[in-house]
Amino acid sequence: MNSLVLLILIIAGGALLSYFGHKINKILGNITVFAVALIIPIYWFTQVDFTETVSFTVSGFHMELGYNMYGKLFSMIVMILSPLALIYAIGYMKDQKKLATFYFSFLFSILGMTGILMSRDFVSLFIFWEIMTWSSYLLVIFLGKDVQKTGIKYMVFSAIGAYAMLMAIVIIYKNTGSMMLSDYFGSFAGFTLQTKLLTGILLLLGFAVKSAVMPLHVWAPGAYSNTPMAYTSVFSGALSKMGIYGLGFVVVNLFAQANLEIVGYVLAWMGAITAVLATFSAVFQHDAKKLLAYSSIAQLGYIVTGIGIGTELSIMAGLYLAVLHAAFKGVLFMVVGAVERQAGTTDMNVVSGLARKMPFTFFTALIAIIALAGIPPLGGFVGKWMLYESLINNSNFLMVIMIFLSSTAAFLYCFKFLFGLFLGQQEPEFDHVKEASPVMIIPMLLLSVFLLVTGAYPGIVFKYVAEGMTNLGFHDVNWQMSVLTNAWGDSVNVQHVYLSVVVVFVAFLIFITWRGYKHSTKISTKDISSSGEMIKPEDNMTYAMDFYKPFQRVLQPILKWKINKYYEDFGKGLEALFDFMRRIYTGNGQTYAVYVIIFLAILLIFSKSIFGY
Amino acid sequence: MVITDPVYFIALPLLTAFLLPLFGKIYKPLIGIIPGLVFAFLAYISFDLYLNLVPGKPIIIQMAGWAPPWGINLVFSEFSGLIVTLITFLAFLVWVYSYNFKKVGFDNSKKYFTLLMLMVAGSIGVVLTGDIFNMFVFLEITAIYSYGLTAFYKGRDSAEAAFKYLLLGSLSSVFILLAILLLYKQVGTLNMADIAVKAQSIDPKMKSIIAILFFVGLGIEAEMFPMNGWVPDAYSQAPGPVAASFAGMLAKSGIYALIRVFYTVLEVKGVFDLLLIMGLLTIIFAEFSAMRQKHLRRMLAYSSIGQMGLIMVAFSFNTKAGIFAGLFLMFNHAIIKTLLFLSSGFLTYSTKQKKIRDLDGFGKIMPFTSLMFGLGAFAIVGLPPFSGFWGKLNMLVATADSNLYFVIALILLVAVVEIVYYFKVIGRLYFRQQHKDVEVHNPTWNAILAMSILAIVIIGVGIYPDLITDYLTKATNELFDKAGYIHSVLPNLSLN
Amino acid sequence: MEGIGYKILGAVLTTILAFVVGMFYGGFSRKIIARIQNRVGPPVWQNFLDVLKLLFKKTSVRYGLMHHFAPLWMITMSITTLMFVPVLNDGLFFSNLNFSGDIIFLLYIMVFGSLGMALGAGSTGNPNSAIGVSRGLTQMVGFEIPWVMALVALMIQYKTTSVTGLMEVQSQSGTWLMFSSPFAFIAALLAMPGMFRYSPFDIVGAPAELASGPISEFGGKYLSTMMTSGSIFAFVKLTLYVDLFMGGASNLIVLVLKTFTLYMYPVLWGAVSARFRTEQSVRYFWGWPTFFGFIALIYAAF
Amino acid sequence: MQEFLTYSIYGTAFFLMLLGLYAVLMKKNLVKIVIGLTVLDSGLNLLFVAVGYISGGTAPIFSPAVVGKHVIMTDPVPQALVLTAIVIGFGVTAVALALVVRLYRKHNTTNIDEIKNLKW
Amino acid sequence: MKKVVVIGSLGVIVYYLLSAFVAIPFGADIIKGVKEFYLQKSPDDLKVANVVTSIVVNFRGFDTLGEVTVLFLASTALGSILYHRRSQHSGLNPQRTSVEASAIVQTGAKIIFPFTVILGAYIFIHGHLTPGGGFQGGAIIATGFLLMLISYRKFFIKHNALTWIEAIAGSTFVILGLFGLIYAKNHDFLENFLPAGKLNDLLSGGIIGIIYIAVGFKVGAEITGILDTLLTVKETGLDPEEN
Repeated sequence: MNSLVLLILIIAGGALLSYFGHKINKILGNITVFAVALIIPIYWFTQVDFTETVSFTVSGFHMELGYNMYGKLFSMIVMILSPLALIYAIGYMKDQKKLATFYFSFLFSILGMTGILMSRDFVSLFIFWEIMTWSSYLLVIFLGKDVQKTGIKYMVFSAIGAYAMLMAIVIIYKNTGSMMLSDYFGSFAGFTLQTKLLTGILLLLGFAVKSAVMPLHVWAPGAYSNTPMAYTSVFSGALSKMGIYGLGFVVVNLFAQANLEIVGYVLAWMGAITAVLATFSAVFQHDAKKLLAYSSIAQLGYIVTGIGIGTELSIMAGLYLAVLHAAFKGVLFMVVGAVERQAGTTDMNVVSGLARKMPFTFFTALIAIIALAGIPPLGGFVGKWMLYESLINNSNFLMVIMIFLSSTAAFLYCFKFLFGLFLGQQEPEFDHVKEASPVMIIPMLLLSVFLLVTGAYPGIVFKYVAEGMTNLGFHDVNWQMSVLTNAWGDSVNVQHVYLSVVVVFVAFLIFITWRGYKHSTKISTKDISSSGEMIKPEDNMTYAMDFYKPFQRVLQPILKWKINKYYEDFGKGLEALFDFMRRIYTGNGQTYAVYVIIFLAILLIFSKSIFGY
Repeated sequence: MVITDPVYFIALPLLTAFLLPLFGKIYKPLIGIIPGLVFAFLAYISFDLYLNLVPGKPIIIQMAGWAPPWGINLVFSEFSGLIVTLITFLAFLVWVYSYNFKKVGFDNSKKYFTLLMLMVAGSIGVVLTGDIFNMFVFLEITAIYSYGLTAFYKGRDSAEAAFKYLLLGSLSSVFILLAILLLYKQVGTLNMADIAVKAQSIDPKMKSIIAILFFVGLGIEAEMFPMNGWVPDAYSQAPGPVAASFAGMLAKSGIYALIRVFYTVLEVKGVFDLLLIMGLLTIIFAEFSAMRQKHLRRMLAYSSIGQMGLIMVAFSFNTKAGIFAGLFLMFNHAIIKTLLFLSSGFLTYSTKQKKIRDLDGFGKIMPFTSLMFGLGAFAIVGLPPFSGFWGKLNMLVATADSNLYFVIALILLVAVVEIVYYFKVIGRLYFRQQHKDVEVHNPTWNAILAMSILAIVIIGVGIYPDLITDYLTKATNELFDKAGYIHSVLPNLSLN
Repeated sequence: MEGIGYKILGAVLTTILAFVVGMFYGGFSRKIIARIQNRVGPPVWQNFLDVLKLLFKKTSVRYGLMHHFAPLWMITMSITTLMFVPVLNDGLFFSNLNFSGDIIFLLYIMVFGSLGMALGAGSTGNPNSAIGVSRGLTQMVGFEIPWVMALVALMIQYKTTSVTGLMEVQSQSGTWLMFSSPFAFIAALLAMPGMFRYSPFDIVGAPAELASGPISEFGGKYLSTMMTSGSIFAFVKLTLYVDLFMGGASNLIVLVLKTFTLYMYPVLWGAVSARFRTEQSVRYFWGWPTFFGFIALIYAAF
Repeated sequence: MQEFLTYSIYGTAFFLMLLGLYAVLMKKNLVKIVIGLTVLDSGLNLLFVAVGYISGGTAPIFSPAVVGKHVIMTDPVPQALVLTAIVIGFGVTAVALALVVRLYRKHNTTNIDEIKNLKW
Repeated sequence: MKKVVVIGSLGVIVYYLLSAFVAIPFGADIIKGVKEFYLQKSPDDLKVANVVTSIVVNFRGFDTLGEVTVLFLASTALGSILYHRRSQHSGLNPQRTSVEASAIVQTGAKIIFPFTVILGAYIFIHGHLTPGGGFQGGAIIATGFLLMLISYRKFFIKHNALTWIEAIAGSTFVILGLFGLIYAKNHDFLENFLPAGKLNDLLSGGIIGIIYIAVGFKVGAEITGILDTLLTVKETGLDPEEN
C-alpha cells in the first residue's frame, strides 16, 4: 500500500484508537496515545517514501498526494513537535475529563496538517485545511472557558480565511480547469492581472489568517491561551506554520515570479507591524498564556516578513525561524502548562518564585526564552540575524527598525515571563508546588537540547530549509554548518561565538564557584536587604503588578488603539443589523400574506423588465 | 414489472392509510408496524427501480390506459427517481425513528402514521407525476398534511404556526390554480410534456404572467423569500420527526415542482435571473435571522430556508454544473437536516422552551444525540470530510463557471454566519457546564438506528462522494435534456 | 595569527587591557565628577581597590543558581563582545575573533549580559532589583532605536555589516564616518549616554531610591566580577564607537586618546544633568535621537 | 355583447377573489379570514367554470337526447378540475376552522394581531 | 398605510390577471386540446354518458384518488388537531356545542333525513349518467347528517362505523385501481377491466360507476365525520403533557 495513504490511515486510526481507548479506560487510553505518539514519527522518518505520489479522482476533481521538499520541511516540524506534545499531554491532561475527545481532536489536527503538507491539489489541501480547523476549534473550546467569545472568534476568522481560499480555488478551477497546484503556478503568468490579484490575494488571505497577520490576528490571543497548553504548543508551533507554508508558495512561486513583488512587500510590512504591535501587547499581559500568545503572533510576524521579502536569505530566515519558533514556543507553552498544572494559575501577578520548585521547567523555559529573544549563542539568534541581514541587504531600512523595535521590546516580555513565573519571592501559598512529572519534562528537555544544538550548528536545520527552498525556485542555496553569510559577504561564525561564550563562562564559573559557593548559605527570598525592615514570610514583596508601567505610559497613544474593539463593534453592528432584518418575520400570519401579495404585485409590475418580452 | 411499478409509490401508502384505522381495530401495534413494512417495501422498490433504470429511458406509467397527454402519467426518470428514492429512504428512517418516539402525547399515533403515509404518497406524487394539475393535487396533499401535523401537539403554539402556514398555503394554491387555468386556456392540455411542446407558441406576456403565478405559488412551497414566514414557525412547532420530514421531503417536493416547471414545462427567459436574486435574498435573510435565534428549532428552520435558497441559486444558473450542484445540495440538505431535526427532537425533549441555552452540557448527558447533532452541524456548514463539503464545493465551482464571483463571495460570507450559529450550539452542547436537574431522555434504540444510518451516509458520501455523483450526473442530464423528456413521454409526437 | 595558543594569549591580553583601561576610566570619571561638584574625589585607582577588596571578601549568602550565574553572564557577555570588537585597526594581538562577527551580532550579544543580570537580580526576590530591571529594560528599548538606526544607516550606506568592513571603508577613504555620515553619528552620540547609564539616565540603579537597583543583593566576589565586567564593557562600547565613527585606532595610544575623549562626553553630560524618569528618558530617545537616526537612514538610502 | 359578457363574468369572478383576498389580508378576525379564503376559492372556481364555457354549448353529457346529434359541448376538463378544486378547498377550510377553534381555545381571542407568540 | 399598500397591490394583481384572462373572450371555442379526445372517447370507448364523470374517474382518475385522499387527510388532520383524550379517562360524555333545536326543526329533520340520504345515494349511483357523482352525492348525504346533528343534541354518530366505511370505500378505490394492473388490457392503474356495457345504461362504464359509489360513501362518511368533530366537544380535560 502507498506509504502516504498508510500514513494518513495510521493517524486516523490512531485517533480512533485513542478515542475508544479513552472511552474504555484511562490507562489503556494513555498507553494507546503513547504508542501512537511513537509510531507516527517513527513511521514517518523510516517508512514514508517522499518520492511517492498517489492520485485519485473524486467527484470529478483530480486529487493528488505527494510530498515535495518544501512540504517535508514543515512536516518535520509537525512530526517532531506533535508527538512530543502528545506525550506531554499524557502528563498534562491526567486529571482532565473528556480525554477521548481531546486526543481524537488532537490527532485529527495532526492528520489535517500532515495532509495539507502532502497535498498537491487544492481540493485535498482545502479538505485537510478544514479538518485541521475544526479539530483545532474543538480544542480551543475544550476547556469551556470563553466558549462563545474565543471559540466563535477563532471559528469566524478561520472560516473567513478558509472561504477566501475556497473562493480562490473555485476561481482558479474556472480559469485553469484543474485543481492541481502545479497547473495553477504554471498558468499564473497567463492570467489577467485581475485574476492574478484576485486568486493570489484570496489565497494569501486564507493563509494569513492562520499565521495571524495583523488585522486578522485577533482570534489568536484568546485561542492560544484558552486551549489546553499541551495542544497550544502544537497550535502555535506547528499549526500556525501551515499559514506560513501557504504564504511561502503563494508569495514566492506566484507573485515574485509574476513580477508582483509589491504584494510580498505589503505582506512583509504587515508582518512587521504585526510584530511590533503584538510585542507591545505581550509586554503588558499579566497572564503568562496571553503573553506567550501575543509573543507567538509577534514571532509569526517576523516569519511573515521574512517570507514576504522574498530574497533567498530572507526566506531562509523565515523558514528557519519557523522551525525554531516551533521548538521554543513548543517548550514555552509546555512550560506554562506545567506551571498551570502544578501551581494552579498562570497569572504572573500571583505566581512567583517557582524556579526553586520546578528547576527543570525553569531551565527549559530559560533556554527557550533565550532562543526566543534571539540572544546568541542559541539558535534563535541565527534566524534573527538572517532576517536583519536580508532586510539590510535589501535596504528595507524602515522595516529593520520595526523589527528591531519589536525584538528589543521582546526582551521586556521575555524577562517578565521568566521573572513573573519563576523568579521573585517564593510565596508560602506555592510551597506545595512540585516539579512536573517526567512525562512532561522529557519533551521539554528534548526540545531544549535541540535549541542548544542549533546555536552552534544551525546547519542541521539549514539542510532541510535549503532542500525545501528548491521547491520555491531557489536552487543551490548557500549554507554552511555554522557560518552565516549575507549577500554582501559578511559573516558570523556561530561556532566561534559558542566557543567563546562557553570558554569564558566555564572559566569564570570555576573562578566564582571556587571557594565561594560552598561556604555561602542559601537563603530564602524573603531574606533581602530592605533598609532595615523585617519582611515576614507572608509579605509578598514581589514587584509584579504593572511591571512595565513606565513603558506603558510611553506607549499610551498606541495602546489606545485596539483592533479587537473595532471587530467587536463591527460584530455588534452586524448583530443589530441581523436583529433588524429578522424583524420582517413579524409573527403575524397576515403580514406574511401581505408580503406574498406585494411580492406578486411587484413581480407583475416589473414583469416586462424581468422577462423581457 | 408488476411487482415494481412506480404506481405503488402512491397506491400503496394510500391504501395503507385508508386501512390503517382498521388494522388498529384488529391489533393495536399493527398501527406502528404496517407503515414500516410499507415504507421498507417502497424503499426497496425505489432502489430496485432506480438502480435498474436504463439511461435515457425513463419509466413512463400511464393511468387508466390512456396515453399521455390524455391520461395522467407518472415519470420515473433519473431525476425524479433520485428524489423518490431519497424520499422513500428518508420516510423509512423517519418511521424507524418515530416508531416508538414518545409514549406520552404521542398516543394518537394512528393519526400520526396515517398522515405520514399520506404525506409520503403526496410528496412522491409531486415528484413522479407528469401532469401539472395532478402535481397541484399532490402539493395540496402535502400541504394539508403539514397543517395537520404542525398542529399535532396541543401544548405549544402549534396551531398558530399551522394557521400561518395554512394562510400562505391557501394563497399558494390559489396562485398555482390560476396559473394552471391560464395555461390550460392557452394550450388546452395539462400534460407537462405536452405543455412544454405547445408553450412555445404562447404570447410572451401571457407566458410571463403564468410564470410569475407559478413562481409565487411554488415559491411559497419552496420556502422562498419573502414568502417563507411560515417556515420557522411550522418547523419549530411540529414534532421532531415531522420537522425532519418537512425538511427532507416536503421542501424537496416544493423545490422539485419549481424546477420542473421552469426547466421543463415553461421556458421563460429571465426567470432564472429572478430565481438567482430571490435565492440570494432567501439565503441572506434566513441565515441572518438564524444567527440571532434563541430557539434551537427555529434556528434549524431558518438554516433550512437558507439551504433552500442555496439550492435555488444553484438551479438558477441553468447550467449542468449548476443542476449537479443543486442536486448535491438537495441530497445533502435532505439527509443532514433530517439528522439535525431528528437529533434535536431528543435534545429538546425535556426542555419546555427549546432554548439553545438550555442545552448547556448536553454532550455529557446525552452523548449520542449530541454527537449526531454535532456531526450534522459540521456537515451542514460544509466542513470536510462530511458530505456537505462536496455539495458546497460543487456549488461554488458551478457559480464560478457562470462567472458570478460576487455570488461566491456572498455565499461564503453567509456561510461564515452559518458557522457561527451552529458552532455556538456545539460549544454549548459540549463545552459548557450543564444546568442542574435536567431530565435526560436518551434516545430509544430505533432512534439511534435511524440517526446512525443517516450519519453513516453523511460520512460515507463525505469520504467518497462518487457513491452518488454518478447518479447525480445522470439526473442532471435528464433534467437538462428537455427534448428527451418530451420525447420519452410523448413518443408518437409528430411535431406538427 | 596562527596557532591556538597565540590566539588565547591575545584574548587574555585584550581582556586585561580592557579591564585596566576600563577601570581607570571609571576612576577618572569619578574624579572629574567630583571636581565638577567641587569635591576632592577618590583617587583614580579607587576602582581597583574596590574590586580587589570585594574579591577577597567572603561570600556568605546566595539565592540559588540564577543568582550565582548572574555575574557570570555579565562577564561572559563583556568578554565575548570584546573578542568580536576590533581593538586596533590591524593589531596583531588583538584581532581575536573580529572576523567572526558583525554589527548585528554585536547588537545582540550586548544584550545577553543585561538579561543574565536581570535574571539574577530577579531571583533574589528583592523588589528593588526587579524595579531596576524593569526600568533598565524599558530604557534599553529607548536608546536602542536611535542607536540601531545609526548603525543600519551606516550598513546600508557602505554595504557592509561588519565592523572591520566599516573600518576599512574609513581607512580607504581617509575620512571618519562621523564626517561622512554625520547624522548617523549624531544619533549614535545622542543615544550613547543611555548605554552608559550615567545621569540623566541612571534611574536603573539609582542608589538613592532603589538601593542600587539590580545589583542590590550582590556582594563579594559577585560584585567584584560585576564591576570587572562593567569596566570591560565600558571599554568595549567606547572602542566600538571609535571603530565605527572615528576610524578606529592604529595603536594603543591613539585608541586611549580617542576613547577617552569620547568617554568624557557622557561623563560630562551626566555631571551636569538631573535624573530622568524612565518614560522621560524613553521619550527623549524616541525624540531627537530617533529623528536624527531617521535622517541618517534617509541620507544613507538616497 | 361578447365583450360585456367577458368583462362581467370574469369581472364577477375577480371581484369575488378580490373580496376574499381583501378579507384575508385586512380583516383581523380569524373566522373572517377563513371566510375570506372560501370566498377567494369561490371566485376561483367561478373563474374555472367560466373559462370552460363555450358559446352555445350544452353540458357535456351524452344523455339519450343528445346521442348521435351534433351538439356543441362545453369544455368538460375545467369542470372536472373545479370539482377537485372545490373538494380541496373544502378540506382546507375544514382544517382552517379546526385551527381557529384551537387558537381560540388557547388565546381566547380571534384577533390575528394578538396571536403572535412565534416571531423573529 | 397597510390598507393602501394592500389595495394597491390587489389592484395591480387584478389588473394584470384580468388583462390576461380577457385576452381570450368568454365562451370562445379556441382551445384546441385534450377535450375533443375526451368528448369522443367517453361515449365511444368507456360508454359513460357524463363526460365530466369519465374525466374525473377515469381519464383523470388519479386526480380523484388524490382528491379523496385530501378529504381523508382533512378529516384525519381535523381529528388530530381537535383531538382530546378519549372520554373514558375522565368520564365526561361528549357534548354538542349547538343548542337543542325547536320541535318543528326536529320533526322536519327527522322526516327529511332519509330522503336526503336517498337522494345522495341516487346521485352517486347515477354519477356516470347524470350531472353529479360521488362527491356531490356524498356531500348531500352529509347534509342530511348535518341536519340531524344540529337538530338533536343527543344525536351521536358512531365513529367506528364511519371508520369502517371510510376504510372500505377508500381501499375499494385503490384496490380496484390495482386490479387494473393485473386484469386490464394495458395493465394500468385504474384502468377499466370490467365490460363497458352500453351507453346510458345504469350498469355501464365498468369500474367507473363502482368507484364513484365508493367515493360517494367515503365522501359522505368523511364529511359527516368532519362535521361531527367540529360540532362535538368530546372532553375538556387537560391536554396531554407533551413537548
